[in-house]
Amino acid sequence: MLEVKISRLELSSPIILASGFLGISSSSMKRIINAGAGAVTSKSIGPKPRKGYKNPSIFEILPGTFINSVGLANPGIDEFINELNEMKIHNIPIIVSLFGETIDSYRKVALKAENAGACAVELNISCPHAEVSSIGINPDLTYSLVKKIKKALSIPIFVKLNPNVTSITEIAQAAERGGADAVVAINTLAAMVIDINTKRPILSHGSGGLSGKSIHPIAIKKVYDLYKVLKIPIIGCGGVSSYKDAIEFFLAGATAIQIGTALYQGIELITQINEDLNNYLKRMGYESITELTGVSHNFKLQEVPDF
Amino acid sequence: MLEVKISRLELSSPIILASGFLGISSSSMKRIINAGAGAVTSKSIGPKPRKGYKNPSIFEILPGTFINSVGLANPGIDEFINELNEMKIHNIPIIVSLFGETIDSYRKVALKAENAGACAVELNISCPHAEVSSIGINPDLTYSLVKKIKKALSIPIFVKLNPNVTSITEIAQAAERGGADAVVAINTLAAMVIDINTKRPILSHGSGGLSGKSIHPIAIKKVYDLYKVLKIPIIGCGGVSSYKDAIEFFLAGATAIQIGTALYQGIELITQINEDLNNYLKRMGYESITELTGVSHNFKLQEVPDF
Amino acid sequence: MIDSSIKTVEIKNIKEECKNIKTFTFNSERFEMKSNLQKPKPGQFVMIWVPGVDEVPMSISGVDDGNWKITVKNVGECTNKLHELEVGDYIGIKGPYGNYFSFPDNTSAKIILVAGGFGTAPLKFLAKEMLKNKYNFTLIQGARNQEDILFLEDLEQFDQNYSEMVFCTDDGSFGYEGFSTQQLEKIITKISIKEMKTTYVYTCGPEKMMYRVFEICEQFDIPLQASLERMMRCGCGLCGLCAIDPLGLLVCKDGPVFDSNQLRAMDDFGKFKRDFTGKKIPID
Amino acid sequence: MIDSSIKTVEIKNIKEECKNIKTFTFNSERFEMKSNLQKPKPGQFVMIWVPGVDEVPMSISGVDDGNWKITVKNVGECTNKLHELEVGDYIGIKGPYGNYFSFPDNTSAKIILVAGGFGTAPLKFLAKEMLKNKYNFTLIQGARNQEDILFLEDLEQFDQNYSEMVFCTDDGSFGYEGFSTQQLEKIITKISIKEMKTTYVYTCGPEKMMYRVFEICEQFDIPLQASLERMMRCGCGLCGLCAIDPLGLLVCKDGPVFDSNQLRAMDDFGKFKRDFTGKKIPID
Ligand SMILES: Cc1cc2nc3c(=O)[nH]c(=O)nc-3n(C[C@H](O)[C@H](O)[C@H](O)COP(=O)(O)OP(=O)(O)OC[C@H]3O[C@@H](n4cnc5c(N)ncnc54)[C@H](O)[C@@H]3O)c2cc1C
Ligand SMILES: Cc1cc2nc3c(=O)[nH]c(=O)nc-3n(C[C@H](O)[C@H](O)[C@H](O)COP(=O)(O)OP(=O)(O)OC[C@H]3O[C@@H](n4cnc5c(N)ncnc54)[C@H](O)[C@@H]3O)c2cc1C
Ligand SMILES: Cc1cc2nc3c(=O)[nH]c(=O)nc-3n(C[C@H](O)[C@H](O)[C@H](O)COP(=O)(O)O)c2cc1C
Ligand SMILES: Cc1cc2nc3c(=O)[nH]c(=O)nc-3n(C[C@H](O)[C@H](O)[C@H](O)COP(=O)(O)O)c2cc1C
Ligand code: FES
Ligand code: FES
Repeated sequence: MLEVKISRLELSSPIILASGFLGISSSSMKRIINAGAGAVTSKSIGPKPRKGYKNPSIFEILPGTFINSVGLANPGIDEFINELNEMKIHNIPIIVSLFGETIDSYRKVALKAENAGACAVELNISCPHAEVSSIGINPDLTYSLVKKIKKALSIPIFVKLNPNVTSITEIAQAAERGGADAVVAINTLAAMVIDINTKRPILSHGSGGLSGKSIHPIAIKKVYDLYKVLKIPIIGCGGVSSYKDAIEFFLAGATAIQIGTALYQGIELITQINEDLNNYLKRMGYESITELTGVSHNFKLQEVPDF
Repeated sequence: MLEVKISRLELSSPIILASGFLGISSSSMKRIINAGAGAVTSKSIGPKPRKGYKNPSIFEILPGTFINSVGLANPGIDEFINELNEMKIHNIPIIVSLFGETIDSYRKVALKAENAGACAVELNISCPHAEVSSIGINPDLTYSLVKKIKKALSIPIFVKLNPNVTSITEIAQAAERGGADAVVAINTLAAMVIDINTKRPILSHGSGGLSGKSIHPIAIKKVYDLYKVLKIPIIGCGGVSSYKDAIEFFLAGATAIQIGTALYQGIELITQINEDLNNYLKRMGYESITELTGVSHNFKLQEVPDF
Repeated sequence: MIDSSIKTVEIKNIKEECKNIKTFTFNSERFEMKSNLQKPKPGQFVMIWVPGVDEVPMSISGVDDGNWKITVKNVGECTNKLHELEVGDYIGIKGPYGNYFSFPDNTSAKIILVAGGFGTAPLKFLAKEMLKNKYNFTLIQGARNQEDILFLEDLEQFDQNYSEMVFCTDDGSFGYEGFSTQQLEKIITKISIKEMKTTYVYTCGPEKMMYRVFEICEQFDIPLQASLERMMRCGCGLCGLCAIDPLGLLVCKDGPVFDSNQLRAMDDFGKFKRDFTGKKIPID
Repeated sequence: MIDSSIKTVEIKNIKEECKNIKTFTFNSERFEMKSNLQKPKPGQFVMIWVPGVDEVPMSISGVDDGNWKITVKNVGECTNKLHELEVGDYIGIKGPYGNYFSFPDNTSAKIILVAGGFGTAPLKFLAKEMLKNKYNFTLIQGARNQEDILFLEDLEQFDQNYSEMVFCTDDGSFGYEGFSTQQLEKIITKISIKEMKTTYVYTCGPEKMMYRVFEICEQFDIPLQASLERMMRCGCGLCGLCAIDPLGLLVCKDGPVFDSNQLRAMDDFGKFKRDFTGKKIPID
């Protein structure tokens, strides 16, 4: 019941590990697959090793809501290929999230990932810390980047969208035109926490990205809006911590979902959500989770206020 | 210790009632002032009566986090003048939040508010439902609107900012250039909730604005960024539910704060926060809350990631 | 703190109380609220979402294990659609909200409940709780005619050692002819001066009726608790639509039940309410 | 569920344990956490934020009413700055995190704790709890020389009916000359075969030392619990930096305490860790 297809990618479960969570070692990612995920996304990988920002770089603000400024810490693609090779052996469906310093550097990293066995790449054009942070807020740059990568690769290309923009649909449509096979919505929301005793921002970088429960209703709205304008599939991401959150993404228009922050509860959560999704589908009389995609759009809303 | 000044407005407490909360009747607003608020902001008032969107239009999503799509329901400025007259008698410092269908209609409503005794107006350019929703996301329109109103009025003009934009500083700077006396940051974040049993969006309008606890760290980030570029004062708004949240706004760069959603706990919260603010200032050895404004900017952050 | 989220539940049972009034039962355990789901008390209300239509306040008319009841008069778009729903259909629930009727300290107090129309709903719930707690009371129910009398079956099963039922109809087709307020006066004038000191009146119904009850109670110096209605948007003290001048009391949060002191201080009581735009309009 | 927020607290007390090691006490009640602040157990750690510098994991070395202690060796930028702080300065706390040492079912079990360097911190805490629960144990502490011996005052006050302290130094300046692992072997070889069945070893210290302890325990088939260290970013199972191959066990969440079964399955144990980029590097 839970099988989904995103572009050419066939997954046994619609739950995908989001980028940045446990996605550095093949051993952790194997564990996530064993827990029932349909695929894993790697930590965003760049052209060279990077320590990112000093700690504190991840903490909780409200129950289930975190802020982070990891700053794209990653071992670099050349090192990461060791992990990819290991995963190839175990046949683990891995989407390599990646970024570059220039469009060409994106392309080089993507090619290495494809050659090492990635089943798809996810272009991180939404990292607020990278030099390329301007891409994800600019439709023209997004279009050019996606088009270049599309030409170079034969595996599917996902584009991870930045929610901190006036019009996410404009960026997504540019990605679609450039040849993206799917979009992932959303990355984190720019945020900050200041400690009132020391009077300083807590994150070493000052500001960071909000993830988890708080951003879920924002992500739902973005997916709903994207579904109205896109033809390519949408992968919902942001604040999934139960099957209900996942269903909401499907009803809004998603074809699959990613899960990240909620894994602080333990990776068994993935197993639980799969089970709960199955039960929901049975209770509601569906045969496949794909039937749910976009269903909320069938209902008429009040467009114009009453006077 | 708690006195603050925003432009020419002198307030006995930095806590201002946010627009949309209990701000239709003079009786409720009097109660808010008696609880210790420095000023109240009215519900956004337009040129004519408006019922807004049908219910459900306000509900809670997470503890202390609400979503709403009231749709600018208001009795119209001509009716609201009765309440303003009543407030004048009791000497209640009221900021009239307002909107119009055109720039000229904004101006007319603003003039009526000024004549009826408003101590300031707050331009709602961030209402996603109004016909003018395009203003708050466009620096040129923002500039023109503010400039027009500025010319017409002699009381201070606040501009309420929309956080759903790529660059809030750009809009704020346009408002400043137009002659705004202060900005209020932030209005709600676009969001949506879908019920998994009925499979439909719950709000009658479908999507709405997120307020309360979840948006606080986002609002802090916006105020922090605004403080770096603006000369006019910033009024922090979003998720204040304790003195800590208020202090955080001051440290980020605010001169006063607004409180809305947290009042579901009861308006005595305002009295409590005033008391807690006083205690904090004493404990930390400050003589005035104004000393806190922008203090977090004194600390150096890690700008560039480690490699 | 009250959870103000909207949870959808299936309607478990529907009972036609009279021509235009139905009682809906739903299971609140299905809300799956983690904690603070409190058992509602008489006088409290919930916001009822009829998907695709509207969301309106409804008093809780009964509670029984995890099952809550509301009793709804079909008066307009939303209640009309609600009346069309069937067992198994979903409605959304937000609440329970508001304060509740408070009981006299002494169970031997003389208690009179004055109910009109669907205002009988919270008073029936109150009466049940009073019985449980061994209070004596008289319930006066006024209606237009016999067909509009509510909960007759239920009320007849009340223990008559503790409760007395008085009915009156405008046309005299059931019980006394005339208004419930006339019956209230009749009863009060029969009370001894000593007893008068421990007499308490509770009322819910059309505001004009409640205002008359208030006048009678004031005349005899009897403490009153009245459950008011106002237009409600949020139900939880945020929107301000339900504010009553000049104190700004909120029906959804400070009420819906107000006592004599509060009622006395209300300029609006019996006279003004606000429409959905927030404009003050006269009560018809 | 653990609260992963960062709360700042004032340092209440600082004690110099030896040349390079200080114990910091802070009051955790000031966290003002609403609920789930659990009393930490021996083996658990906290993330300590030194404002303006860094945030690093530190084992809890003692708990006493609302006061928690950490014992910190000055080894680099963050710990150096921490050593410069004074009573009244603020540090941030996140946690407590991780699992903890589990006690044998039987209080008459033979227990040996093998501590090296600041790894003595959690084992002192464990020893204290064992005493409270009437377990008998031997604590072997290894150090470079006399000056590096930790908690001597504290340890001397332990009830000698239940505890035995064995010290050893590389240069023989205090206690036995040589490594703690040599003392462990010496003690184990003296244990009767019957007693061996109820012998349990706990260790914390440099990983190479712990690996040797593991080898010894494997040889004699004694169950071991070892508290490992890895580079940590989040402390709460999200970033994956502390994963140990090939099972992907997380030191911050599945550990830091691992038992013999888990240690046996670790290719990385004693050999590899990850640096802050996530790259695998050899353990020196
Ligand atoms: C605290 C409280 C408890 C109530 N308890 C009951 C009850 O137990 N049983 C019952 O049948 N009715 C009850 N009502 C009244 C009920 O809310 C209205 O009958 C219902 O809202 C009508 O909605 P409609 O769409 O069918 O009618 P409409 O045609 O929309 O309106 C008819 C009238 O209903 C009232 N109304 C409409 N919308 C609202 C609203 N959002 N808030 C308040 N009033 C509204 C107005 O007076 C309006 O003129 C209660 C109202 C309040 C405030
Ligand atoms: C579970 C656990 C418990 C610990 N308990 C204690 C204790 O009780 N007392 C004590 O003195 N030390 C303890 N440590 C080690 C302590 O975290 C490091 O000494 C400290 O991080 C050094 O930071 P620095 O900036 O001073 O040194 P740096 O110069 O930054 O680094 C020196 C070494 O410290 C380690 N280190 C640095 N940053 C981290 C990090 N974020 N996570 C893990 N290791 C890091 C690395 O091995 C590094 O090579 C513990 C570590 C872990 C993982
Ligand atoms: C600690 C952390 C690290 C992250 N790292 C990345 C990353 O490297 N690349 C990326 O595209 N997104 C990254 N994200 C964003 C997540 O992939 C995801 O978009 C976001 O957290 C929302 O999903 P969630 O609420 O399920 O966590 C990171 C998020 C967190 C909390
Ligand atoms: C029910 C509701 C109604 C609102 N109405 C208005 C409004 O009319 N005009 C306006 O500028 N902002 C309005 N807002 C936004 C608030 O003024 C405020 O910007 C936002 O709620 C964030 O503050 P808070 O978290 O303290 O509530 C409304 C918010 C809510 C929840
Ligand atoms: S209904 Fe909104 S304040 Fe009472
Ligand atoms: S430190 Fe992040 S997962 Fe263990």
